[in-house]
Amino acid sequence: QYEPLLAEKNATRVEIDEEDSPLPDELTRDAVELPDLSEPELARHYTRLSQMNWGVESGPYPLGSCTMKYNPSFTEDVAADPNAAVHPDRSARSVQGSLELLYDLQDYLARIGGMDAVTLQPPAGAAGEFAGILVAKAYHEANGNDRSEVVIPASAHGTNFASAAMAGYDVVELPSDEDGRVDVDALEAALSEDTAALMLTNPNTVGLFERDIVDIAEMVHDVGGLLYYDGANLNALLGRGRPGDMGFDIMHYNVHKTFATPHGGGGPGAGPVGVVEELAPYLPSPRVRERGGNYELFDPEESIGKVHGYQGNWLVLVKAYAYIARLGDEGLADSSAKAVLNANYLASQLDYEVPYEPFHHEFAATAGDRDAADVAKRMLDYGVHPPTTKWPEFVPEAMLTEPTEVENRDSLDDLAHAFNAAMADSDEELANAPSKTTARRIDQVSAAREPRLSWRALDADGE
Amino acid sequence: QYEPLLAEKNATRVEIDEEDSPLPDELTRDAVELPDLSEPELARHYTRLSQMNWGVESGPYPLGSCTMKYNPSFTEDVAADPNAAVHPDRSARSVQGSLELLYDLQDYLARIGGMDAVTLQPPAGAAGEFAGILVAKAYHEANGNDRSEVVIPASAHGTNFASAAMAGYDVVELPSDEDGRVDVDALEAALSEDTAALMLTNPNTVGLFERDIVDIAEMVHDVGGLLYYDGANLNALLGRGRPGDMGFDIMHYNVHKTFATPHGGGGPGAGPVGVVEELAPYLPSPRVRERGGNYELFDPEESIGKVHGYQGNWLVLVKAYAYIARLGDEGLADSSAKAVLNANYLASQLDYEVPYEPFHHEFAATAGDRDAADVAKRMLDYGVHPPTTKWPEFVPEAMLTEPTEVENRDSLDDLAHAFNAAMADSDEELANAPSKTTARRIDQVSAAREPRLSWRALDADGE
Amino acid sequence: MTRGSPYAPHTDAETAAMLDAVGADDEESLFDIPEDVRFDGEFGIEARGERELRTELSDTFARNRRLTEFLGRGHHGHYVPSLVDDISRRSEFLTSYTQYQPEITQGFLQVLFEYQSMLVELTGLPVANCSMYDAATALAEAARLSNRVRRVSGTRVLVPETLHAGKRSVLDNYVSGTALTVETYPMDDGNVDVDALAERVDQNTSMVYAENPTVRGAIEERLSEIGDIADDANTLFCLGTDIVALGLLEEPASVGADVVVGEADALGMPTSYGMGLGLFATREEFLRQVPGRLVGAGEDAGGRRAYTLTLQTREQHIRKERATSNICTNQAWVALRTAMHVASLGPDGLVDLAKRCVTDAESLAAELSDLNGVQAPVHDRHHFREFVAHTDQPAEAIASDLEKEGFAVHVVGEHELQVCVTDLNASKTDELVAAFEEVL
Amino acid sequence: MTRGSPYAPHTDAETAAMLDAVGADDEESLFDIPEDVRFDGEFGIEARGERELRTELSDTFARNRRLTEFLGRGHHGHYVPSLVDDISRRSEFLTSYTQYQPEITQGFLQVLFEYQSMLVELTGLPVANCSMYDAATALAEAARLSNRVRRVSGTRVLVPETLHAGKRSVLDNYVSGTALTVETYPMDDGNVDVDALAERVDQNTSMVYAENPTVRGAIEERLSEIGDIADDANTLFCLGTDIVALGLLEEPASVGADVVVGEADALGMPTSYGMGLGLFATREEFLRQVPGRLVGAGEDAGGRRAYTLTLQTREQHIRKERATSNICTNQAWVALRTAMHVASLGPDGLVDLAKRCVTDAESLAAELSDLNGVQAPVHDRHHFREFVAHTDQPAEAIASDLEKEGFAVHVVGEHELQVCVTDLNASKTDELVAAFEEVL
Repeated sequence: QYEPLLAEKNATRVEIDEEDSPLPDELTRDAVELPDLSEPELARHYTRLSQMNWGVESGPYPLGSCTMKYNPSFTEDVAADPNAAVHPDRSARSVQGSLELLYDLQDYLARIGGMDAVTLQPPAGAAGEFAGILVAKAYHEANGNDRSEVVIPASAHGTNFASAAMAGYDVVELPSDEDGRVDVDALEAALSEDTAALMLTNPNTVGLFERDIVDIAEMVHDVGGLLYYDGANLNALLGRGRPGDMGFDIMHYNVHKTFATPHGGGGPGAGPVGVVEELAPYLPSPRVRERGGNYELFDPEESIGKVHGYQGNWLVLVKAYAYIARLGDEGLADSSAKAVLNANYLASQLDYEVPYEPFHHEFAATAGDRDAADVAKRMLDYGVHPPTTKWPEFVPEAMLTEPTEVENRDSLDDLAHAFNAAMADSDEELANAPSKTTARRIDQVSAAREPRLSWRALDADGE
Repeated sequence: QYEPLLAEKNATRVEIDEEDSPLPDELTRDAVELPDLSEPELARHYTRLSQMNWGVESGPYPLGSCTMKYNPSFTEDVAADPNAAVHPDRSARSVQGSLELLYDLQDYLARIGGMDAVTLQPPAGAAGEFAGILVAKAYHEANGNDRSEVVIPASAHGTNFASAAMAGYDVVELPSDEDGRVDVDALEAALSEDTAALMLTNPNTVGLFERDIVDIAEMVHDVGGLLYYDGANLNALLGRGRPGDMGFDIMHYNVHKTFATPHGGGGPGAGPVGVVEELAPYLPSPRVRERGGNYELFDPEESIGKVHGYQGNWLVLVKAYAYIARLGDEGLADSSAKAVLNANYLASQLDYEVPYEPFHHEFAATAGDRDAADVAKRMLDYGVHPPTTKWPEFVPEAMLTEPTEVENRDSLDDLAHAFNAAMADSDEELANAPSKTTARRIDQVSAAREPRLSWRALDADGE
Repeated sequence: MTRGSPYAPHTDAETAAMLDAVGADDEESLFDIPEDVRFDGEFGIEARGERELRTELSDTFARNRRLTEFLGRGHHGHYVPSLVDDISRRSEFLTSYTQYQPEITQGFLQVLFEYQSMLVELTGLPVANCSMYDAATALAEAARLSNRVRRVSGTRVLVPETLHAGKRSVLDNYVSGTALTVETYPMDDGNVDVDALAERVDQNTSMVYAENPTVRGAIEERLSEIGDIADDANTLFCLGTDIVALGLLEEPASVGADVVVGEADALGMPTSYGMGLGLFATREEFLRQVPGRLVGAGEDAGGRRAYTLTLQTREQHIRKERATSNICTNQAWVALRTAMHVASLGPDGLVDLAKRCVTDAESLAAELSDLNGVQAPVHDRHHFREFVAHTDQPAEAIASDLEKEGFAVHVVGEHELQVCVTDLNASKTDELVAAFEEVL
Repeated sequence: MTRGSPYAPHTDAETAAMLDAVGADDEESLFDIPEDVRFDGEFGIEARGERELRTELSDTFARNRRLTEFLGRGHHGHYVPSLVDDISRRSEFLTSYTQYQPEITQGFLQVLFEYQSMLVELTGLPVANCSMYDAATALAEAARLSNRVRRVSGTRVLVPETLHAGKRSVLDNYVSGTALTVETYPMDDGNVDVDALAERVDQNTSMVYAENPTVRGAIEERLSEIGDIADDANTLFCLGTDIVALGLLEEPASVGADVVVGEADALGMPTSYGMGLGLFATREEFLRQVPGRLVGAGEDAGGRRAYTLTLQTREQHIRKERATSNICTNQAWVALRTAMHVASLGPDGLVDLAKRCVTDAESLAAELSDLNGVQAPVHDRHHFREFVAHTDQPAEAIASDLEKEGFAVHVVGEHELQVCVTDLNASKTDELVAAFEEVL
């Protein structure tokens, strides 16, 4: 089962000699040492490694707040069109097709989010958050209104905190109320003239809709702050609620969860940002507009500038466009309906307490007196991918579960079986799990204590 | 591990009602019942099934006489060119590119085989044999020289016998001599004025070169017969011997073994046929020729007609062309050298007797007093694909092994380990093997006794 | 540019060590080839890099003109879902060999079993094989089967006078080693002339072959009668069709077909210059006479369902010259793609696609008929995908002019064109009609 | 055309049964959304079928003009082997999530470990992360890192006056929440003006950034001196480069680079409108300040080597506002493709490719310089892939005329064009030169 590293199979050191180099010796390195294998050997290496990996075509991927839904195969073919493979410095007149797609995607996203203007540049959700917060900052500064704080619920994704901090804001953390939602009184106390923005995920990270959203928006706006929507869970609301209609001023879209772009084992993603009209002048540059049937790039007047060297993750945007166009209004609405139905059905089949309800697309079950991480490892032995564990922190031994709409009932029943069986297993079985996987339980603590981050490091260790 | 059948997952019966049918009721069927699954479900089904299958990127595929070598990935991309996807009834002037490739491939194959003319039409090796024998027959008939027999060594592939019989010939089977080659005396006895052709594989099916080939050719030609070359083992001779130079009049090429086209779990293949000048007029129609810079299809004057409805397996031919062009003279010659080296090296590492030598690209080891099929099943437990077993029949408990040139030394050593370890295991271990595979030993006899060939048949059985 | 094969992984050191292990001085000494037949020339084939070859072949294929094809007559293109391309290319499928070790090839065996099962559902016949090469060889094998089965004693194979020339030629070759002879029967306004056929069929008839739809696209209206005629004469009734037509037209079993042949690759493959997938289904009683591979369900040592190639004693590698056919390598991977395409469509999708084959052909024929100098369809029948149009001007000239406008159609008579419409070109019918107007 | 999502598999019966199991009357009742924010409008997005969409988008992209691109300046296209496309598309890689369960994602983790390892070999620095978004964000993260590390106390970030505008803008944004300020230093004939730089660097300098090759394609000749200047001032030296240049030009560690950033996707990806792969490597001492994901080798419970994401306490999902960066999703799949491409080239292939970047640029510059009205390269330096050419006529007009001839080049000054040649367009340089002649 074990696959050696490329360099362990064969590596060669190639010297760079001045006589057959086009450069003087002092401008070149001495040698290059790299794996040296033929194509058949590489094909087997990578095929084998792929077989040691779990993708959404292997089975459900119910990581709450992260998750994966089926990535339609045709979107890959569309993105592979050679005519779409152009350099970012091409003249606008020579890439009208690409610009048209980007323009239409800006438009689609604006409609879906209830926003007035959209930038497609941020290359991931976190980059979108950062861009969005920079927009808020630029807006406040333009209004002579420097502010120093961003308010974020404790249950929010870690990126919210980090993005706000990167933009130079102090973070004010907001506790959840006992129902699992924003504690409105605590919010009241946290808001002030220093509040630049409140960042909110809705439904929140245990799947609950923030019922007081209209009041919350009013409170934030009353102190001159802006309301930021973390789009991670927009996939629960399609066709039933739009951030723009709820009073949000800025939002980012999560294209992998909402629009089924492949996650690629950790990226590339895309984090388009939508804003209300008043904030549009601050969006990153360039954006795309249409003038007399031609598409052109333009810099918004008060643009914050750029958050990516070029225009972001183009191929991901193409796939998102293709997905949205494939589903249309009814398909998008149905995807949310089925995602919510699936989460509710799955929860109904579990022998676990789910402390917070009514949830939508995801729910936080609790492992009670068991260790959620152990239960998850045991689930691996039942052939499924477990949920997100021990997060959000206010749920004890949380197992945050999000099955998405692509699972059918059989697949949810299998998943439920794995949940329930793992919970019913002994402590010892849990502690020894997993045993049927490529690797057994991996000791992350010792891996972090003495980090070995390359084959050179392993070599040095005599391994 | 078990994957249900599509129809067991979900099937729907769709009635065809006259009211929404464009045809009168009497021209339509009543209903269609088929699996009814969404794309995510299908993607998982087929992905799972692929994971229950062995390809050459899974590891060596050392089936003697069959085998698989690495199929270069780029040939798939080349064959997927949308400009190459044309209908066979297109005018020649509108498909000059396709015709050019076919013309060049005819030329390449003629050079490689030492032949004068080539047809690309036969859609598989057996179809090539059939076409070749029909050419021989047409030739004899045109010479007022009806003949009734085709002589074939007992060690030949079964298709030789079947193809000759399909063309209406009686088969005269020739025993091997004690060295494993054609018994020249027996051949002498078998040849007569009734001999239409001798079909020969060279190197033969235990990897031995027919050293007496010049004499054999003379003997066949002396009685007015033709010499047919079964190209299955041409991959052993590239750049070192050409059938045309040895006196063969007709040959077919095995594109998957020699030119690395994918075998696709049993096809599609291609079985181009080359002939000497004298036989060219009898080749199947159409062939491609060049006239003044244009390519055109033409019917050879005395053509036998067609062995395929159109021009054969086009996509396979494209891949064969791409492979040949990728390797060129030196690459092709090297592929044979390394194939022969690998076979010899592997044999040298085995604790098995190899009765016939000096072999080239493949060798027949013998399992001695063990059952070769049992040994093979046990090899599966060591994670490799076993060789062809119990064939050719004149080798007791034969394990006909052909590793090809794409294996490196490590991979051959792994293979040797599996051979040797299986041989060292107990009878019980062999009888119970395999145990680590998707399915355990399959009872082929009972499957054949009560054939169940569709899910409808399983249904009827109450399964 | 490359020395040696890029796909042979040997380093020089490895080669040397391996030569050493086998006791050889060099690779050449491993070749036991007499001097007089040793080749020391050159092929003269220059090796090219992967990048160069992709450019070269892209340029080569770009020399094919980009025409919108309204072509059919046995080779049909429908839209193939991306999923089919994607998963069929997985190396576990694409680069696998025939399933001689079923314990590690259950995946492909199951796909083939499912393919057989789909054909059983669609034809109504209980036995379908893993594939023949194409419709032509499937028909030819059917004729040979008719010559082997006990209940049939004749030698005459009757085919329509309009039989596709490629099919006819293959059939002639396949029966050339048998006592069978091929004869034609007349057609009547695009359908079988049933009365004339009835006259020709006798006890010496081995097989009657008819098609639905016919090569000219007409839907056959009296199939059951043809089945009865064959049955009455103890003759096999072989029906030619295709996998899309099976989704709507009369079920072959219900009209008495003994063997069903045809193209299955109208689903699963793009147009590929005639590369095919011969479907072959028949009755239980002929099971042991079937040519080609069969996958059966059985059990493994653990008592679990498992699939395996079965009834191999029919095949050439065991039965040699007494095999039912010489076929060995078939079109397995195409069958996999076709099964995936059928599964992607599902029953509703298949029926809808088949219905469109009727309605789109009808509309296009009507639109063409509205033009001066064109009458379509020529036959007063329902049509499937395609139809013949009469043109007042010479058909050859019109087709040639249409090609200049970017369209390909068939010429099937001095004043007859044949036009085929599927989901792939249906959006271009307006342009075709406009081009017709232009060139008429 | 489609009702509902084609990717939600529920049959009506299944939906009903599931609603029943959860005790809901219909799907809408599961949504706990107050009436006043409930959306009852329409997006107005029409659903299209897969076939229609492929046609639509193929037509859309066909509206991009087919130009032979001689473009670079940070985004470079080289030929990507088919193997990379083929295997990277396998769903186990493409559709996997971040490796939160390493026991079933060893495959991807190993690929990322191998990617890191390759960068360690090529940069000579012992730590490389799994990726940043692109070169611009990698540079910006490097500046932020310089602000976190103990041995550096300053706030000035020095960048070349020629810094690519996109990189500069990203850098400005990334440091906008810190005390860092960005200043430029002058260039001298395409290389760093080392003397001027030395004057500007002081103890309040946090980081010095230089590039090799520079954005104008010149190879930097005095890298070690730059490294020394930075070192003497206790300032980080950040070197920008790309993965092909690393195969030939001076090893970053050997010239004193503390951080190496740049584009790695010159291998592994076609030109994709600026989509990138930010490489990021650094010294061991900054390990716990590194942004982004790191894969480490460890052991599993059976004592076997196993890979896992490591040092996650640096990251946002654990450290929140005190994380080294907000990055979460990165460019993992691009890194996989890049690693596969590097492996496909091997050391010889990479070195050869890099050498061609020098020789092809040199030849093309010479050929263009032979034309009346063009002097190339402008800088008296060695070049890598690209160079600036002076044109007597206005550069904008020439570029515009070249575009009409089918070629794209950069305009980088009133009389300056920049031209980039790689293995992808090297066979078209004669045509480019001819086009230049035409338009001059």
